[in-house]
Amino acid sequence: MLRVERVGKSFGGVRALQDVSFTVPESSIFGIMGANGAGKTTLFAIIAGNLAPSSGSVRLGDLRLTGLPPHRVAAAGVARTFQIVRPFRGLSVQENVETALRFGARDRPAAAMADAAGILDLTGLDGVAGRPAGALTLAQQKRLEVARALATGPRLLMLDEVMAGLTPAEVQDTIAMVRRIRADRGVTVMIIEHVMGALMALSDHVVVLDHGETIAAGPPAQVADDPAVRSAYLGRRH
Amino acid sequence: MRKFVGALAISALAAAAWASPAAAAEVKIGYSIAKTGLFAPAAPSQINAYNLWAEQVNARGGLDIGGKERRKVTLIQYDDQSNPGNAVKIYEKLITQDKVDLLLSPWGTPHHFAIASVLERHKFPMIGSTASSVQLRNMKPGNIWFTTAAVADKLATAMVGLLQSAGVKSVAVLTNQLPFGQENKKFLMPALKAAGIKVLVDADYPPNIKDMTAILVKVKAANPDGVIGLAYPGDSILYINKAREVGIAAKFQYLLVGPAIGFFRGMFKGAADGIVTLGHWSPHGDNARSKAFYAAYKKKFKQEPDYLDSVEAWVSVEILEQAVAKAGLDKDKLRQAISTGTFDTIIGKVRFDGVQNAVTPTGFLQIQKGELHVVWPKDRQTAPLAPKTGWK
Amino acid sequence: MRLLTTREAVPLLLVAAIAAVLPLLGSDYYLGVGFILFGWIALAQSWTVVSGLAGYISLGHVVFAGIGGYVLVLTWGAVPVWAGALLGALAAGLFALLVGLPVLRVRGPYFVILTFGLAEFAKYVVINIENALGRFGRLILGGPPLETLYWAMAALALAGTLAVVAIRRLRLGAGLVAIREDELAADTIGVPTVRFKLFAFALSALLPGFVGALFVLRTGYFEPAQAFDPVISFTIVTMAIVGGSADARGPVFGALFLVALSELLWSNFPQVYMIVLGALLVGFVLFAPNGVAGLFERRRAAAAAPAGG
Amino acid sequence: MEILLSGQLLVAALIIGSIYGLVALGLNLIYGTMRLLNIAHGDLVMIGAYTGYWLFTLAAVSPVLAMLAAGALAGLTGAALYFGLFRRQLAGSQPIERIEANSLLIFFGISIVIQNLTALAFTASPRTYQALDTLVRIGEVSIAQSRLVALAVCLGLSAAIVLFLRFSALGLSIRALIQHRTASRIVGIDVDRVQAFSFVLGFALAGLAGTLIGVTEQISPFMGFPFTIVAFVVIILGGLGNLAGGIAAGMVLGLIETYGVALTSANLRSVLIYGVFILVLVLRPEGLLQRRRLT
Repeated sequence: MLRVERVGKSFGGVRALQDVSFTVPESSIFGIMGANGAGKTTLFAIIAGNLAPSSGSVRLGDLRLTGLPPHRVAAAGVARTFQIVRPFRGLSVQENVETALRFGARDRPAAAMADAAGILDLTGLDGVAGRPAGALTLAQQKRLEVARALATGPRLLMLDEVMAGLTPAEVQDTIAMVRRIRADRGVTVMIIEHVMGALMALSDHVVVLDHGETIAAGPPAQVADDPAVRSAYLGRRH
Repeated sequence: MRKFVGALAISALAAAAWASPAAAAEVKIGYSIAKTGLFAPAAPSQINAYNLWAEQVNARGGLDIGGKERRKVTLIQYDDQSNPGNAVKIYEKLITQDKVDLLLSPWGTPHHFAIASVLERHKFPMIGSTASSVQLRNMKPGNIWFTTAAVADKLATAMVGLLQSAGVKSVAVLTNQLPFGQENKKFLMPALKAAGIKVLVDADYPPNIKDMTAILVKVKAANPDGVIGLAYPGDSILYINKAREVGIAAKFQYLLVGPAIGFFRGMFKGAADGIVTLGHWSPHGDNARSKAFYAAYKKKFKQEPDYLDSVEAWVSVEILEQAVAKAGLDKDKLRQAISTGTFDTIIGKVRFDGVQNAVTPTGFLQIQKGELHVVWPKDRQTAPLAPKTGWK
Repeated sequence: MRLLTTREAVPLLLVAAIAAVLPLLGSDYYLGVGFILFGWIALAQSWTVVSGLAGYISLGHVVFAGIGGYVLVLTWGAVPVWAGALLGALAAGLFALLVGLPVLRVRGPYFVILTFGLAEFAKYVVINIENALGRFGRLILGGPPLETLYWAMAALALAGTLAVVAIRRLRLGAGLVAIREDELAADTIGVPTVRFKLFAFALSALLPGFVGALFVLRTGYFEPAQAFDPVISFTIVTMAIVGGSADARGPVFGALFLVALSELLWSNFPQVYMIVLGALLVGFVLFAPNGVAGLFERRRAAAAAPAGG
Repeated sequence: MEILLSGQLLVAALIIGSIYGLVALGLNLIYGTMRLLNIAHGDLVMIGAYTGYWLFTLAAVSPVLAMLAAGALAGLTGAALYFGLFRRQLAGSQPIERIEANSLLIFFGISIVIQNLTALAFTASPRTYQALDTLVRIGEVSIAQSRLVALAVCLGLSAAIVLFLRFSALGLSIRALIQHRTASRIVGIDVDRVQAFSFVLGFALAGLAGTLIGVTEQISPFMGFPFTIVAFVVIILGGLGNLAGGIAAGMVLGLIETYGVALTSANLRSVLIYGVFILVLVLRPEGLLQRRRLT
C-alpha cells in the first residue's frame, strides 16, 4: 500500500538518506532496522510530511504523499508516533485521544469517531484516562503516543521506538498490543525498533538501513542471516 | 464568582462613601488631570494653580456664592492617566456620583474635547484652560469656554508680525509631530509664504526624538535668520543642548512650549537667554493681580509658575470665582454669567465670544537675563525683543 | 452533552446579569463603568482565542482596537456610524489575515515581542499618515448616546464570551488547544495548523476592531498614540492571566477583578494601581498560571480527590 | 548630499551606536546565559539615570563617579531578583520555551512595578541636569564633554567585556553556558554561580549606561521602555547570545538611525526601528530559533 521510491534527504552537506526504496504490503507489520543515525526517524518524518525529501517520492495507494503537509498526510490515513514523546501535556489522557479522534483520517465510519474507550482499553491506558498526560510514566506516555496515533483512524501506523527504555515485561505487553492493533483494526504497521528480538518476532518484512542506504530487505529470518547486515549492524553494535 | 461580585459591591460602596456629603457646607469642586502617563509631566503646573486658588479662597473665608454667603471649597481630584477616555468617565462620576458643585478643567486639548459631550449632556458649565486648537471652534457653545489666546491660526499671524518687526527674512521650521505643533505649522507655512519669508529648512520630528544633530546640521548649513521650533518641553531642552553644541547662530530662535516652564531657565542659566516662546503673561507688567499671583505661587511652591499652563489654569478659576459671585451655583445662571460677563484676570480683561476668549491677543515671551518678558504684541510689551547672541 | 456546562454557563450568565443590572442603578457613572468592563471582557475573550487556546501570546492586541477606531474616524460622516464600526471590525480582521501568515510562523517569546513591535509599528505608521494628511487629533462630534454605546458594548462582551464557549466545543477549539500543547504533534495528528492559527488570529481581531470603534465614539476624539496605547495590550494580558485563559470564565473574572480594583484604586492611587497590576501579573505567572479560574478548579479537584489518591 | 559628510553627524551616530551597544550587551548576556527575556532592561537604564541625577543634584557628584554607584545599585537589584525569583525558575524542570515565555511576562510585570514605584517616589515630572556641559572642539566637530565621556566609556567597557569573556576563566564559563547550556552542567561548570554573575553584570551594565544617558536626555520614570525595544532590535540583529555581534549591531543601528533620519525625516525614526525589528523577526525566524532546532 505504501511505496517509498528512491527517497533521498540531505541536511546541509550531510546525507541522511540516499535512494531508499521499498513497498509496504497491506496489513503487514513492516520493521525498519538500523544503527543510530541510520536515517530511520528521518524516513518516518518524510513519510508523515514533517520533512520534505530532497529527492524521490512516497505514495499511499494512488495518492502521492510527497509535498503534502502533515495534516493532509494524516487525513489520508497515515499516523506516526514520536520517538521522543510529544503528548499534549496539559490535557488528560482521555482528552489527548479525543482530540485525535476529531482530526486524522477523513473517511472513517461515524462509530469509529467515538471509540475513545476502545482505544484506551487496547493501549492499556483505561486506568489513567483522567490523568494529565504530563504526569504519566515514560512507559505510559509511549502508549499514549500509540493511542493518539490510533485515534486518528490510520490505515498505516508508524511506530518509532515505542519499546525503547521499557522493561522486558513491558516489551512483551507492547508486542501483544501491536499484534492486536493489526488483528482487531486491520491497520498496517511500520515499526522502528532497537530491541532486535522484538522486531524480528513482530515483523513480516524488514528493511535495514545503514548510513542512509538500504543494505538489506526481506523476511526477518533472511535478513538476520545477511552477511552485510551482520557486519554493518550487528558487528558494530556488539 | 461571589468574591468578584463582592469586590464590585465594595468598590461601589467606596465610591459612594467618597461621594457622601462629609461637610455639606463646603463647595465641592472636581476635576481630572494626568497624574500618570504621557502628559503627567505637564500637569503639576495646573494642579499647583488650582491648589493655590483653593487655599486663597478658603483663607478669604470661602467662595462668594452669588453675594449671599461664603462657603469653603474642597477640591476633588482624580487621575485620568493621560487618557481622554478616562477623563470622560471621571467627569461623569464627578457630576453623577460625587455630585460636585463646580468643575475645573483637565490638562490638554484632547481631554477638553473628550469631556465636552459630558458637559453638554448634563448641562454643566466648565471653563477650559490648557487647550488650544482651531477645532475648538467646532464645539457647541454653552457649557465650555476656552481661555487660550494661542489658537494656531491667530498664532501664525502674530508670529509673522513678530518676525517682520525683527527683520527676519529666512527661517528654519522644526516641528514636533504632536497635534499642537502640527496645527501651528499648518497655519504658519502659508503665512510665512505670504509675507515673503523664506523657509530654508522644513523638518518634522517625532515626540520621542533622542538626537537632533542631523536636523541641526542642516539648519546650520542653511544659516537662516530665524529658527522656529514648534516644540514641546522635552525637545525644547534637547534643542538648546544640541543647538549649542552644533553652534546655531540665528538671531531669532523660538520654541513653542517649554521655555515658559520654571525649571527651564534655571537649568540652562545663560544659554537660554534670547529664546522666544509662546505666552501672553509676564509678572513684569503693572497688573496688580498678576504680581500677587506670581508672588504667592513662588512662595508656596518654591518655583516660578508655568507662564502658560499655570496662568491659563489660574485665569479659569479667576473667571469661575467671579461668575459664581455674580450668579451663585445654579447652572443656568452660571452659564449665563460666564457667557455674557467680562472678567478681571491676570492677563487683563477677558470676555467670551461663543467658546473663545474674545479679548486677549496672542503674545510671545522672551528669556532675557533669566527672566521672561512679554515682547509681543508691542502694546503689551514688558521689554523689547532682543536678538539672540550666542550660547554663553 | 448538556446544553451548557457550568463553566460555560457561568460567564454567559454573569455578563448578561451585569448588563441587565447596571442600568437599573440609574447613573451615567455605572453605565460608564459597565461600558469599560464590557469593553475589557470583549477584548480579553478575543485575546483568549489566539493566546489562551492556541498559546500564541499576543502583546500587541491593541493594534486591532486601534485599527477599528481609525477606520471609524476615517469613514466618519461618509457612512452611518454602525457601518463605520463594522468596517472597523472587518478592517482589523483583514489586517490580521494579511500579517498572520508571516507573523504566526514565529513562535514562543519571539511571537510575543513581535506582536508588540507590530502594534507599535502600526501606531507610528498611522501617526505619519495622519501627519501627511494634515490631521492632528480628530474630533468626532454627535456620536450615539452613552446608553446606546453601553448596550452595544454589552452585546460585544456577550458575543465574545459566546464565541469562546462555542469555539471550545468546535473542532477548531480542540485543534487550537492541540497547537498550544504541541504544534508539531498537532499537525501530525491532522490539525491543519496554519489554517487554524490564521483563522483564530483573524477571529480574535474582529471584536477588538469593533471595541476600538466604540472607544472612539465614547471619547469623541481620536489620536493615534492613545488609540494604539500599549498599556491596553498589557491590561488585556494581565486580565487574561489573572482570570485564567483556558476557557470563557477567565476573561470575565479577570476583567471584573481588574475593573473593580481600578475603580477602587486608580482614580486616587494610580501608581499603586499599576504596581498592584504588575505584581499580580508576576504572582499569577509564577504561582497560578491558570488564573483565578484555575484556582477554583484546583480546589475542586483537591476536594474531589480521595486522600492519597 | 554634503550633510552626510559632516563629522558632527558621524560622531553623533557613533555616540548613539555605542550607547545602544552597551545597553544591549546587558540584555544579551542575560538572554544568552539563561534564556530570560528581560523586558524590564530599560527600567534599569532609568534607575541609573536617576542615580546620576540625585547624586549630582544633592551632592554634586560627577556622573563619571555616579555611574559606578548606578552600576552597583542596578547590580544589587539584579541580585535581589535573581535570588528572589529566577533562580528557582531556572532550576526547575520546565521546558526552556516555558521559561522564555514566562520570563517575558514576569519581567513585564516587574517593569510596570519599577516604573510606578519610581513615579511614586520622584513624581512623573521629567528632570534634567547640566553636568559636564563644556563644549569640546575636535577639528570642525564640536561636542559636549558629557557625550564624549559616554562614547569613551561605552566603547571601553564593551571592549573590556568582550576581552573578559574571551580570556578569563569566568568569562569562558559564561561563553560555554551560552553555547551549550546542558553540556556545561555536565562538564562541571557551577551553572548557578555563572548565572548569578551574568544576571548581576547584565543589570549593572544597564544601570551604568543609564547614568551616561541621563546626562544628555530627559529623565523620567517611563524613559526606559524605548531602550528595551532598541536593545531587542540590536540583539536580534547581532544574533541572540552573540555578544560581540551585538556591540557591532548597536553601532550599525546607530548609523542606520542617524543617517536614515538625515536622509529622510526624523518622523520615520520609529517606523524605521520597528520596521527593522519586524523584518528581522519575520524573515529570519529560523536564524533566531536555530539553537532550538538542533536539539
